[in-house]
Amino acid sequence: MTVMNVRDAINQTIHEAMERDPSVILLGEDVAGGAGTAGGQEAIGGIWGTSTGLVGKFGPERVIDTPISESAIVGAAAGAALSGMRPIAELMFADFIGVCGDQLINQIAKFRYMFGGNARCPVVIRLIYGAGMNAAAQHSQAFYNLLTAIPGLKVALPTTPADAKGLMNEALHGDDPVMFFEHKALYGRKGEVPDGLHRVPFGHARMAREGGDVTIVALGRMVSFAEKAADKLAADGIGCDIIDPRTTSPLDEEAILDSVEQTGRLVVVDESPPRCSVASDIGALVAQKAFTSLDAPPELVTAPHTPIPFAPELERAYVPGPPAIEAAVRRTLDWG
Amino acid sequence: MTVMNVRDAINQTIHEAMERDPSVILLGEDVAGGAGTAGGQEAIGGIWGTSTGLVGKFGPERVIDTPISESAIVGAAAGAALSGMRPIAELMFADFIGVCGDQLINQIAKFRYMFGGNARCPVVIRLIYGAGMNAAAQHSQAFYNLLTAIPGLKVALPTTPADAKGLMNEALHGDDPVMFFEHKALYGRKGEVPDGLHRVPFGHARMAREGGDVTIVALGRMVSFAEKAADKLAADGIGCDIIDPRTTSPLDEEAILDSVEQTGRLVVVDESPPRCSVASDIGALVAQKAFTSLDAPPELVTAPHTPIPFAPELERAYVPGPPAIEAAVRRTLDWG
Amino acid sequence: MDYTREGLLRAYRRMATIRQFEERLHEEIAKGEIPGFTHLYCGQEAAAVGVCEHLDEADKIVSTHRGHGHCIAKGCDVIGMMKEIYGSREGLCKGRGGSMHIADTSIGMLGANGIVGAGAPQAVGAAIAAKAAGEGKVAIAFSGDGACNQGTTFEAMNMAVVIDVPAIFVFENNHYSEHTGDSYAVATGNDIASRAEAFGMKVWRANGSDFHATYETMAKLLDYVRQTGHPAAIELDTERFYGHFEGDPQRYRAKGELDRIRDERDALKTFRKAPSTRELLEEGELDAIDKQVAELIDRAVEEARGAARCDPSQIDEDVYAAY
Amino acid sequence: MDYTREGLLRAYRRMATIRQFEERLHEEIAKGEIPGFTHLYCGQEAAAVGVCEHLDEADKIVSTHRGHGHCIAKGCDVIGMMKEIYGSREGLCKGRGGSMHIADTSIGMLGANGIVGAGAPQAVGAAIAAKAAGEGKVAIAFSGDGACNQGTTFEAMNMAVVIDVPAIFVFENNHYSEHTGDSYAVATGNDIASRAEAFGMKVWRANGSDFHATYETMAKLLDYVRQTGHPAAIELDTERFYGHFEGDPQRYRAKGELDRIRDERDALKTFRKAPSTRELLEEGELDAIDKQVAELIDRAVEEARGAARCDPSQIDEDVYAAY
Ligand SMILES: Cc1ncc(C[n+]2csc(CCOP(=O)(O)OP(=O)(O)O)c2C)c(N)n1
Ligand SMILES: Cc1ncc(C[n+]2csc(CCOP(=O)(O)OP(=O)(O)O)c2C)c(N)n1
Ligand SMILES: [Mg+2]
Ligand SMILES: [Mg+2]
Repeated sequence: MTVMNVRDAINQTIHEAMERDPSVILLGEDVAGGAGTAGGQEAIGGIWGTSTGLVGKFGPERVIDTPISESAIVGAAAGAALSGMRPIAELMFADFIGVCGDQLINQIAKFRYMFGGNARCPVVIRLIYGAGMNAAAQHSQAFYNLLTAIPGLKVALPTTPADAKGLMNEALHGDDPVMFFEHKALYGRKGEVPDGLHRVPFGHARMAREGGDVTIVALGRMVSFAEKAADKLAADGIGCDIIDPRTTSPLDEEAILDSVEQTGRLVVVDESPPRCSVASDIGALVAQKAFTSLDAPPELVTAPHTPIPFAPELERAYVPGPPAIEAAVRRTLDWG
Repeated sequence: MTVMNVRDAINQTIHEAMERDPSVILLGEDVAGGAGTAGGQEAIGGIWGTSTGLVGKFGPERVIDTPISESAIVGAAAGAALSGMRPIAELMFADFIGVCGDQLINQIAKFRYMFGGNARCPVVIRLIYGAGMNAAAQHSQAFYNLLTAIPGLKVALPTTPADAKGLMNEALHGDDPVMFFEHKALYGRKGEVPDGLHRVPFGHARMAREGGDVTIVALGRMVSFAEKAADKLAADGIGCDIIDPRTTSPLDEEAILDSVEQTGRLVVVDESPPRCSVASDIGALVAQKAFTSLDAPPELVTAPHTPIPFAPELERAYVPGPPAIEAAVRRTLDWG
Repeated sequence: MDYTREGLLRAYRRMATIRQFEERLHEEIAKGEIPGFTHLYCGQEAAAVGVCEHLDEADKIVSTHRGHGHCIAKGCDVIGMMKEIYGSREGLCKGRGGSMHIADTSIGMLGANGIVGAGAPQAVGAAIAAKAAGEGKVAIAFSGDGACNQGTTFEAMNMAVVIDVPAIFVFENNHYSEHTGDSYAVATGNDIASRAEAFGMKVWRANGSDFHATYETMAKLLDYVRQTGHPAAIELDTERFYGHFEGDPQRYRAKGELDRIRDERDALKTFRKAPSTRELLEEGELDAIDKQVAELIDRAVEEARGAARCDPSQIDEDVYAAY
Repeated sequence: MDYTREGLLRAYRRMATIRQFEERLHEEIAKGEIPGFTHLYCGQEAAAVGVCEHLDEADKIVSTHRGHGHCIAKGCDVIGMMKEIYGSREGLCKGRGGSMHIADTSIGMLGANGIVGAGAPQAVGAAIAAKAAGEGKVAIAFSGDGACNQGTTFEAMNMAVVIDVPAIFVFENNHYSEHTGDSYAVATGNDIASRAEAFGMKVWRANGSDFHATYETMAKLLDYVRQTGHPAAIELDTERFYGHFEGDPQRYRAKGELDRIRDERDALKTFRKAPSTRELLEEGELDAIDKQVAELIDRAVEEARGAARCDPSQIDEDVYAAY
């Protein structure tokens, strides 16, 4: 075990994967940094600091700075994967899925199926997402719902350094395309990380906390906000189960349903706007499959149905926070 | 009133709009047809037959054949709209939203908001969608969920010729961007269409049938399948409310909740795969807002979590049909 | 160019197979036997075969919505293809892909593609793999005159030059994208190669309805790419004999255009007339191939008709390797 | 070129306003006063102003993530901009857009844009509107050397030529896209104009750090576009003085590069040295403008600091015109 933050856990995991497996390559804008400049490559190593040191060790043929051409980045990852490699492609901001959406939703998601199983496309697409930096409407979105909706893709959203490593390793060992969502505001979060080839299976939620009175399913950065809310509630003797699904596709339905069967109360916390969200997906799941267990209507704590505003006062109001979660928990307990 | 099919209703509505309003233009691939050929423009008039006759009447400056460049098509529509026009842009297949997603989700959806209300972007994007023609995984998808999820967009999916006209006219009179989904398998569907400037307000569902025992919310082509199922059920004395929301954003929550309050049973029928779908969205809505009324778990009848298969036997199994709807209704009535 | 008898016979057989495969599909579609959208490759045989005759299974190709010709030229099983197009469980893609999504990655055919322009970046990725393998292999993207206007195609060309990989962009200019003429939609009249050149690539041009011309030009191009590892492009001037999709009345064509094309630009006729063909082969040998191919296609249709249909219970197979 | 005193004074004032606006932002950001990501335009003043001095409010421009300069050059209210960047409710976009999303459609500024390459197709649409209006107006897309690799930019150029509209593609080549050099990412070394040319557009090139050079070349370009209605492109060679975004340590630059640029390629210094400036204006007049601008910027910062903050209750305003 080593204590490190999410950023370093991702960096280390990619380092180790590239050492272990020559078919792993990394491509994206400035992932080496400095290509074609006097300062030279490795001038930066990724604007998020997650690919520091890679180009120096593995060279520009494996750590590939690309032009600003997201469709070509993801498309190239797809073609390399169909040809036997394991590319990791970085979208500097998850918001750019609109630019390369076709390669995600019509190409890599569907090859295996359309080709009758006669193709494998094990790409890992790293999508840096989330609000909290006042980066406004086009650089802050939590688009995991749009990709969770697409059959053929897997979607991971680690919240701890250990899970960042474990889910990335799992992605790099599977044969399916993985959308790997990294929350910008979680990069600095520290925790213990197992050494070696730590893997976390997809579709297995992490019980972040057991409390027994209410089930909170929280996504990504929302897990820590749920924990804050739960601390407050604990002071009033209210115990929260906090479930971090870790992957939304596949989703660990069992963990959620088991908890709701005990608690009878569901709160889902999601940084996306409400419509066709993972929150609504889980809300509907529980309504369908734990109908008799539910003692109160599911509470969905989401962003509002608005683009993400720039002004700090508005962005703070946009992102679901501990007070909103706490209030939802109380509403569900007071219900009826 | 005139009897015509959906195809002709759309064609007529665009004709009338272009006559009435010089700022209305139409652009897309082959919307005139035959540009740069010996046969000449108007050789085709849109591969779906919805733009027949337009270029002859309004000329190639208003009925614009474009290169295969969906991002530029939607982007140009956006820029023209910001400059005071009312462009209608056609995506020959809704599946191509992946190719031009950014212009939809980060541009036209957000201008008004990001610019503090100091912009209007009244584009109508026509998206031809849906399975049923064995067009396989990349030409059959029902992607309205992905756009319903995006704040700033409105989403219409007419099922009758009258609504096709009414919703299109409404779109062309509003100041918001509208995603106008046209189901390929519904083009031939006939019905009475009011003459003149018929408008159907967004966010007002159509009660396709009143029955009182079960609430069926059906989307697009699924409305007619729900009607078939309801006919069968009626023979057994089971009465179905069938709600055609007509627009998923805004969604007529009231119509759905009112019906469920009466029936206590909800079946949602959606041609999309299940995850983060409009079906799950409505399921969660009802679980939240009509919790006490629900006598049985919501039933979501959707496509499976798979890409759309080519083989007719598989495509038939993919698309939710009357038997699946009927079974879901019976399950919800037999429940408990 | 030094041709061998075997090489020419093989090329002719491939072209004849494409031709007859497509002519037969045209008939069967008219009868209503075949579901879905089908785009026939007839008329462009020399392009696919002139390119692919230079390749082995480790070279990759990425195809388009009009993919049958590329598949056959790259060596896909013809009976498996026919079964696929009929929607059979025994099809090359288990009936799940159909005409627009035929692939066999085991022989370097990375897939037909229903999205215009999607393939070009994928070829860049396949070329990254080829470069990593270091054995002089290449990756080829077939694109049409319509696809050359899609942003992805431009991005792919630029990226191939920037990261310097052996990707080859083959533009089959059949002068139409659906019902739109190339002189309209390709801003530079109908010159696609010059666009590729503007990205700093070496480009070639050839008559894509003439096997020998395509094959010989590709030989030069491939020499260059295999030796330097740089990307390159070629524009092939060719024609499609049928509509954009089956059912297209082709009202955009000039009067007599189709007759002229069929007369003057038929790859099979042109092949027979070429000096090297006449020198090395007998007409009778080619006639015999035609007959063998006809038998193969008959058998393919017959087998496809009788082949196992898909079972709805298998609908969710192969969505994931593991889920 | 015949310059007027008024014209030159106005241009200088605009450039000085951009410069001081940005220098001041640089200071305030360092103090932590300003939220979000900010991309400073300093160094490129001559480009924005050399282009926009030819325009009136009916001409449209579409900008980039580095948009302050374009906004000021097109006539956006400077105090409103400052308030916007501070996130105030009184900002030009009510605090909802911030630095990357400033727009004022009422004066033909259709928006800064956080998505690289998104603006070019929008300019084509604005040019459709200009053509329909038939008054010789134009629509301009500003793009960087990085943006010229995005598929949308290529599509837009092609489409502008195909549908023949008065769209103008202004490429500001400041030689870096984030931390990547143009000699790497633009496949043709650092020649962007030749790409535009490959789409059949007439192209120009100019020194984008020199107002007079840019202005004079744009005069020719605009004569051509306004008269013919055809699209056109121009590549402006320029420099950015600060990092890609505020906080960027610029390790990719050569030693001494920034000093050299600031010394030799400063648009304001170059403006003062130009023969026509010396002929028509006194140094003192320009100094006076500098002072007036400094006062304006002081006032802008002061007002922005004191301006009303956003109220969370207003978060869902203006998502729709009606919902
Ligand atoms: C992204 C996208 N846009 C549009 C289409 C519809 N479409 C299919 S083929 C085609 C024309 C393609 O023309 P070209 O590239 O010249 O190929 P050809 O059909 O001539 O072989 C179009 C517009 C599509 N499949 N994908
Ligand atoms: C689609 C997209 N990809 C990547 C980015 C991240 N990004 C913002 S600016 C930039 C560099 C742009 O370079 P250039 O066009 O030269 O403009 P400059 O920054 O030099 O003004 C990048 C990569 C983005 N905002 N949008
Ligand atoms: Mg073509
Ligand atoms: Mg730049």
